[in-house]
Amino acid sequence: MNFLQGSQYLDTGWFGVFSTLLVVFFILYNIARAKKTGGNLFIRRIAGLNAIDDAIGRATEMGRPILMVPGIGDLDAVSVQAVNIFAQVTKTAAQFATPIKLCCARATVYAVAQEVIRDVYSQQGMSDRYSIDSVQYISDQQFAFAAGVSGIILREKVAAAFLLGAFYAESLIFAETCNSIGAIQVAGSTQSTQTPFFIAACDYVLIGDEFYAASAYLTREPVLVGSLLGQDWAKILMTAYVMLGFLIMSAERLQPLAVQRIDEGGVSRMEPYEGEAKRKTASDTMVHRLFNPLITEEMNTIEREPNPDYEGEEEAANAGGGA
Amino acid sequence: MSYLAIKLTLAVFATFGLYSVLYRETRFYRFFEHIYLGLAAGYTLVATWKDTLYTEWWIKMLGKTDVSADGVATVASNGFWIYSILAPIGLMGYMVFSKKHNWMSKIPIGIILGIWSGQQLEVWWNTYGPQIYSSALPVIPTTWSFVPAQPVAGELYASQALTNAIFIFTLISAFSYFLFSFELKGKFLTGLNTMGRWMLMIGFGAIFGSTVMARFALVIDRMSYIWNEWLQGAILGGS
Amino acid sequence: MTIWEKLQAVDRRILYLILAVCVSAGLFITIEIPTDPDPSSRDLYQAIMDIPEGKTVIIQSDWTNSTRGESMGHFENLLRLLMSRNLKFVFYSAADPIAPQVARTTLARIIKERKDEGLYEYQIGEDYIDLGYFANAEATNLNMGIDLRNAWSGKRTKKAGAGEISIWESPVLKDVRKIEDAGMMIVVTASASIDVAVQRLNKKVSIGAMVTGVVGPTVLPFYQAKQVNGVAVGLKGVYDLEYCMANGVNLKDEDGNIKVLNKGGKEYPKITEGKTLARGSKYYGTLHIALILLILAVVLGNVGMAMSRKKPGAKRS
Amino acid sequence: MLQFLAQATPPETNFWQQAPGTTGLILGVVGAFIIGMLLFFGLSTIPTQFRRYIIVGFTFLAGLVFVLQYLWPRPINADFEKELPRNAVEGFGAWLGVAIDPVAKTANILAAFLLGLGIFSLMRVHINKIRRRAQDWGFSLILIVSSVIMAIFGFWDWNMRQFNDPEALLTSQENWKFANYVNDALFDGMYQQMDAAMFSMIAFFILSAAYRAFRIRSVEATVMMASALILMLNLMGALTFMWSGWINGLVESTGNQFLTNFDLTVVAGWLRANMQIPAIRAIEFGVGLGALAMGLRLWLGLEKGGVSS
Repeated sequence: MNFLQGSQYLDTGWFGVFSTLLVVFFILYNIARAKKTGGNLFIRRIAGLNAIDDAIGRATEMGRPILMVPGIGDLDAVSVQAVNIFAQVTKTAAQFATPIKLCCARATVYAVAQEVIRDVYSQQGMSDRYSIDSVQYISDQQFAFAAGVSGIILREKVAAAFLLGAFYAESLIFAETCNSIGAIQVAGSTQSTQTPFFIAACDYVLIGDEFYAASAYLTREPVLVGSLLGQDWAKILMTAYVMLGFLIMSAERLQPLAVQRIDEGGVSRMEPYEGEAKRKTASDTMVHRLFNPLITEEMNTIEREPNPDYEGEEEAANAGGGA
Repeated sequence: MSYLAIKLTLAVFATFGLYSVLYRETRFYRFFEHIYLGLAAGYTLVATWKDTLYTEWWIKMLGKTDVSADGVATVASNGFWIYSILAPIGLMGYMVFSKKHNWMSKIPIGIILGIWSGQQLEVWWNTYGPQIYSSALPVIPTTWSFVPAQPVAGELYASQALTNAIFIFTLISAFSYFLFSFELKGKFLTGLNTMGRWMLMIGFGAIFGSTVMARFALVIDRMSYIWNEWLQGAILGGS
Repeated sequence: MTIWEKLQAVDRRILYLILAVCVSAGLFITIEIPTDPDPSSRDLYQAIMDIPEGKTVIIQSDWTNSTRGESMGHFENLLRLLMSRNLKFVFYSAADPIAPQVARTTLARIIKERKDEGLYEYQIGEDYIDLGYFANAEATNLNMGIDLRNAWSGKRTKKAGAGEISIWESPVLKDVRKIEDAGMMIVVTASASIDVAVQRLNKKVSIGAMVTGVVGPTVLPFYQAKQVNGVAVGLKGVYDLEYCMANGVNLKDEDGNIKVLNKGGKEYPKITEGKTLARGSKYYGTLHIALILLILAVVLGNVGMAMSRKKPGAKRS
Repeated sequence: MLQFLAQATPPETNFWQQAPGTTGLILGVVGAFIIGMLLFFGLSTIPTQFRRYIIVGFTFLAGLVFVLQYLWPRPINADFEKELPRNAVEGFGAWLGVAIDPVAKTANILAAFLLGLGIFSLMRVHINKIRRRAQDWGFSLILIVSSVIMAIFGFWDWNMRQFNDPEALLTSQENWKFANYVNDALFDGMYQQMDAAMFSMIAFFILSAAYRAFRIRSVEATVMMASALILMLNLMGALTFMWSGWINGLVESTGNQFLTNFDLTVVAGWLRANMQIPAIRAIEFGVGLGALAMGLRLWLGLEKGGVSS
């Protein structure tokens, strides 16, 4: 393929692109497979999710509202996932006519949530129980949002709180405020740095990607279950990478150094080593080359016609043209 | 009283107002909470216009002409007129309140999510590729001694090898906790899973411990603001 | 209720009051505290000291007043360090529109502080450039990596005696064509914006990070994977850097003691002009008091639990 | 085609990039707006069964640019501002390189347009409270009044600085006018300080949470507490310093170099490097895959619930 000559997958080398595409394949393939079989697959128990019904039940008994907060992240997979979980919570709450409060920190997330929650009520045939004010936008600003939601928690005396999404520092404000009025909490943040605070202050915590597994767990929809299986395959792939990596690395590091890797000025080369006998360092290994591809001198210098439209400093252009 | 003293006094009152919720939710807190939410809403409006819509949209759409001190106008950037189509697309978001056409609000939402999703392919390997590589640590020592004061490049000392092995074990056992669709059977696998949870807890404890500093730093700074800047500087300092 | 049971269930408001009183009291006691700087902070000091003369430093300043307690100390240290080395710098924010203003105020204060000490006064356009705010960190950092001139196209700066000029004509950026030409990029942040910078730029420029204690744990994997060349984490990082500035690394003081030791590493000088021990030193002592209080609370709670369990028939909570 | 979304450095222009103030630009802006409005009304007549495809189509196209940008072969170290691409493949790669920025910014601009939706919701809730004279309606009034005042003075201040202050006199306080003072008092004096106050409140909560949670009840709670305590002790510089002095003394008297590993900083550093980092990494590996999978499902319109139902 002559026209591709000198063209490279820039930063990553082939290995990165290959791995990414492999993971994409795992996910899509399993989704397709699950669609055929109906998604009847095993998913391990996730304690935090089993607690959802208890929490709703408690709120119903006490006649107090349920609070849901999808974090303060922009509209992305995390917020959408949080809203998806809240749709499941709302489904149950709607049946018991338990009031809900969904507080958003982003107008975009608010739009999605409003749409989804209204759908839930109308699908359940309970549009009369839906109030447009169940979903509220509080504030775009992190701590104004925290102050506003704390106020709602304390004034409305919520009985159950679902704090699921991208939470940052405000996580503990919500969690401790809920705790101070004895609300039952199910929490989970995709920010691993906030998980310990939820563990310290909340009743049930979803750790890491239990959050992403939640909607598959709750709905058993083939697409989600298939995707979850695909993710598990990808996890096994990553584990295999780590295992093979450390095994090969261990073996390679025992070998004497014969060819050395030299990185200089943005280009690298492999050069025979003829000094005093010593072992390979990490950067001389094959594993290293796989993850940090060699960008050689010739890849880096390709002659092209100068751009006639370029109007930068003339010296630079001349120097480039003359080289 | 100088302007600075007035400003600092306002700030200190606001701080006490919010702090009062630590005692109980009172009307005093409610008063400051609602001021706070109001200011935040007003500020968000201003900031969204001046930092996003004006600079990223309005100026890009209409171009910019700089006028120098002696009155010579030069074009700093051209107008990118196609951006004006974004206004009607943004407007579609407002259809969320319409009973009939609420589906249209999903178009701008879909575009935002599409842009986010498209970036994930690149982000994934760029983030995790190097982390996988740096987890591929050697575990077979080349010499059976502890790390000396002057380590030799290329040698792997026994203690370092052991540490590496612990690192990999922690990673893999904790990662095994996140396998959802496989039933872990047998002593080894369930044991690995339990260990994984413990390792996670140790990690969480460490995060908690290191975060404590950040939180205390903030309260220390706030107290310094009240006592040093307001009381000592503005009130007693007599400025 | 026995005393042990009471110890297990102290009203939270009493704890809050004790904390407020202790922290306030701590601020009025100033003592210099000896310490062992974290290797990651020490590496950051070394990386900054290793920037070649005449290179320009890119500062991404992504903090606001809400994390003043840590980030302001970081930013002040960074400015003092760069100014003492006479390095030129540009700063901007990619995380928060308010951030440039906070950075500007702090910078003005440090410039004035140096002026009062009779040191060289940094000039806008000549020694530093203020690029303001860029919306969308993701796109900004991506573009900076692909084409710096395009990413910062159209930006202008004031310069004494020359009015407004293009940033590329100023001495600060005239030798910088692409990001690889910068001496270092330092991200002072209170958010995950460091992740984006690392993902997009770590292969192109040496990155240093000055982060809050919360963000710290997420940056350490990058540090360990050598994607980041040094990290100062939280208040300890502020003090660590001040300590390195005051004592150098592997540098013997008058008594022949090495205060900051880096086994097998080079010797780095200390900073001789301007302030070295500043905000970090003042807050660090108070932190000790707060931490002791926290540990005490945990210990008392556990003692209470253990003692009330010993009593036969005691209720468990 | 390749000029689309690309930059034309002034004074140069092209079809997509017109000089400011020219008829061409104004025609373009108005034309694009009209096309947008036509699209708006056109879409509102679309029958139900096609709606899903339209949403999925928009989502897919928006993401496609980034996927191509990643997968398209791009030459290393090419500077297409100064050099011409050698062939169509390079040309397209070069175009992707410049097109990515305007597309990425679209997300911000659209999100900014949608902000009004949130403000509308907030105002609706509080205006209703005032109208119904609901309990605490006075506070709702306070909220609305303070937001309006903040917005007015915020815009006023911005307007003065942006358009009526060519020499940037307003950067120093001596030249401030009434509006600048009010804006500063509200924003810097109140809003920012309330931000900091709210944030710092977490320190109090951390104390009560640690007091309650860190009890020796189970293995999990105990290991979590132990590692937290070690890290907290390590934050105390005075303690680590004394500890390492003691350890160094021991090393000298016994001659056992291994003891240096029990230095508090070393232990805490080891715990972080070999427990905290891999534990976080394991979580992040999972979360990253979750995000990638969710991204794929959203991009390809496979998510049943939520956005593309």
